[in-house]
Amino acid sequence: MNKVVANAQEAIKGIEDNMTLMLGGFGLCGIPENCISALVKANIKGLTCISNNAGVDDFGLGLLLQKKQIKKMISSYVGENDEFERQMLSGELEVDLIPQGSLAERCRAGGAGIPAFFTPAGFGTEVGHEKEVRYFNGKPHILEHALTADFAIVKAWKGDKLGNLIFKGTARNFNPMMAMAGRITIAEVEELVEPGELDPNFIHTPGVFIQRIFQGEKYEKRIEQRTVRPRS
Amino acid sequence: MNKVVANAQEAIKGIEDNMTLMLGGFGLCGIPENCISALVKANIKGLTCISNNAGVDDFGLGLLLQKKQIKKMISSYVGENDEFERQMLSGELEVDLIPQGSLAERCRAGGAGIPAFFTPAGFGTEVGHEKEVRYFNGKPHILEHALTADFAIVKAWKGDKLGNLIFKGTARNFNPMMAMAGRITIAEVEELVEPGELDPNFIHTPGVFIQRIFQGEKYEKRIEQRTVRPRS
Amino acid sequence: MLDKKGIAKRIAQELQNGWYVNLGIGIPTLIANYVPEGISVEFQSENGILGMGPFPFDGEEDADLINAGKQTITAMKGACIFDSATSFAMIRGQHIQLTVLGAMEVADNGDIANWKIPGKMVKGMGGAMDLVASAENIIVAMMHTNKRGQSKLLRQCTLPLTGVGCVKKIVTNLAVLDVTPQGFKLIERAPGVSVEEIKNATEGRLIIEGDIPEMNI
Amino acid sequence: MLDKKGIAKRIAQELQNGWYVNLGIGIPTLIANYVPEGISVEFQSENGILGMGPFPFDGEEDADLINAGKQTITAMKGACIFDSATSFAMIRGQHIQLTVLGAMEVADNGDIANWKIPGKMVKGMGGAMDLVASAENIIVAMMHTNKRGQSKLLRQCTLPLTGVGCVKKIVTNLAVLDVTPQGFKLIERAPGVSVEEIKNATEGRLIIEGDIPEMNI
Repeated sequence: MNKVVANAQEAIKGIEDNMTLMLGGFGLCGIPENCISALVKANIKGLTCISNNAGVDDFGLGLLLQKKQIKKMISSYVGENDEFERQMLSGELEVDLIPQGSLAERCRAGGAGIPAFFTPAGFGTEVGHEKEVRYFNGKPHILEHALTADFAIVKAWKGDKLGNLIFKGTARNFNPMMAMAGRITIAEVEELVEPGELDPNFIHTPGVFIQRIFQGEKYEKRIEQRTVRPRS
Repeated sequence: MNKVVANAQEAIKGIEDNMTLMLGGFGLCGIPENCISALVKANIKGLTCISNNAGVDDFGLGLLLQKKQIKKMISSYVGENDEFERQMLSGELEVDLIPQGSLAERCRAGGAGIPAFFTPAGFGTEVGHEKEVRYFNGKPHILEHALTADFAIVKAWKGDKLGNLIFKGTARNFNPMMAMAGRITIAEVEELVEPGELDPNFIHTPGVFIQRIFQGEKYEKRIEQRTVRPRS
Repeated sequence: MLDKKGIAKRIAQELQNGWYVNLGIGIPTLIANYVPEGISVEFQSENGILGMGPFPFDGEEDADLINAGKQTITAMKGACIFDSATSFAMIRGQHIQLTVLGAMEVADNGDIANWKIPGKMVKGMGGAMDLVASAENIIVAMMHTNKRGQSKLLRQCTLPLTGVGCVKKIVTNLAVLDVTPQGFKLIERAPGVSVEEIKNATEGRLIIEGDIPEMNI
Repeated sequence: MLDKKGIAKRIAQELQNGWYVNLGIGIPTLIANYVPEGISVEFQSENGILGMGPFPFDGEEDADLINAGKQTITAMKGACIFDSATSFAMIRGQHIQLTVLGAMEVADNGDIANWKIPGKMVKGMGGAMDLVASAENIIVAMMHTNKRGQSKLLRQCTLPLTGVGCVKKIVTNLAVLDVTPQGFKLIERAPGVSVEEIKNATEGRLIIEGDIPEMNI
């Protein structure tokens, strides 16, 4: 059971125009940099991308936006990206904005075989528009449906050849849920190790959710808001 | 923010007759031995216990059954317990049997503010009786509701004074979800450590879910089915 | 006729490389001993482990490492541990390629009953209802008849159901059968068992087309 | 009149020992600097950390450790990291005792709008809709009026809503107000601000009962 592929280019084989992708990351933190570059290079078009954010103008998913490879974004927060705003306001880009918690839970649900669930988030807002409303304990909830994707692409810190993953710090974010929800899930990792090198008790994403894995290269890990305090 | 209590007796303060409890563990693996003993000693009656299993005749929840402290069990599998079977068949004990995955997910939902979700498990069976049925992608699902408890009692391997927990091996099982679903959650641990001693990146249950914690003693950790292979 | 080990051996032939497999209690557990050479699979146990290994050596049992049958086990290299919600996320989300479990009754429409005998025995369904409701590929491993000699392959289940229309294949001490819209389709006979014997032991609709080969095991 | 820091300081007085607190982007983030002595709270950031600490020293930034505002942060002793689903399980499941966030508009029935200006600005709601739909205790931190001098405390929100009837308390540069079934109830005046000024800056229903004390900050 060897899931290792050589590189990003090989990993994204089978991703075609008009497919739906999930991409892990929060802002620029924990994003699959290598696969995004490979998607840009392959010039795959008409993509529907499910990702909490849309990158910045010149990094992350912003690179795919620049080349107009994205038809539709499903996200929770898309600030910090002028090209995104331009495409959205001009109508070139379809945008479906989802509360962050509902986005996370809908991905998890997609991976966990839960087709729909009730949540209070978004009731009485645009998000709840035309969605089924039901009261539980006197409180209104809306029915949200699972999300899945043709391919999910996640970024982990370390992974073994069976696909077991561990993440570092808040680079974890959406990666574990999206790993569950891809029909095919690709993991790019900073360090690829042999089975047995990761402690079974501390795996964040079990290998069963991963179909392809490779060790990425040249991680830039750009910081969006560098905030520091003076040394006293 | 110190959640430490002295012992099991202090930890179970406030648990009263006729309350609903969740108790972690799978069979006898990962059960809160100290708190179960304290509940037996305190002779609290009329309990509704949510737990995957009901222990064996003379250990685990079996101890509470012997003393007829349990009014109702909500479980998925209750074999291996003659006293349980006797009380159930005679009608002394109410029993609600739930598919194991639905039990786990209903506890998680209770802790996660998801009041209800659809699952295929149990459709067309007694479990689906009188439950709402809905088709997704042509497949029937039933609506299951969240479970919560007045108190959840879990057992971890190590925990810090803020309630962060790590579990060992398959003693994890239902403990993390039940920890989420208690209005008050008690954690008993084999080793209680200072904040900072557990790696933040590898916490199984975040301390936010825990209200009381103590280091248990004299763990018996009885093995239900000792299976071994000969040394060749 | 096959014994329990034989049933396990025959089912092991169905394993495909790279599959994740959930084995139920009883006969299914034995399958792990007969994985064909060149085939690499991982075993999931629904209490929370992937990459379940063989029983531990005497003296090396760990109370904190058991399978869903509460037996002490070991973990293979590359194993991982998870909680019950994640475990059933794998199962419900169809990330497990094969489920093998025992049954008290199977109907010729794929219904299965294996958790309750009203008024007599109620062990509970454990994870079986989740498994049969979601697995794409379910094999039932059981004796063809019960202790009183009555067929367990029925026109309709008489016991409370575990799942509806879900069983795809059955391997018994007598035969391998596929569940089809027309009923049980006989695929193979156990060594030394005649079609007639299988017919007599099967209450549900049985389809016999052409020569039925003997198992190669 | 308070500046942004003053608003943060005043809200910090609301913190209670043992609380878990989620702070939104902007003014709320500043609250962490003014936790009163003797009060111990833990800060949650919805991208996946509990026990968020101060910004790192120059040169010690870690790209893999940020808050929901994408700022580099540190982790306190006893911190823990989790995925987004678990993070919102905490929020939706009401395990977080206080949420403080900014707003473009608040209505006197507790409605809040802070994520979209149709045709002009659409940043998205991020975690705000989940937070306001579930938090038992929501404080809005904002300026009393917008850049054009118009009240942000309205009879009805004009912008697309983030949540309905959820805001419990508002702290602005001018005042502290509770949201009651009868409208905004004036609780405290900012230093040097008169009731009249607050009246003039508040479009929604305003309840003034008895003497309104000045904040003690």
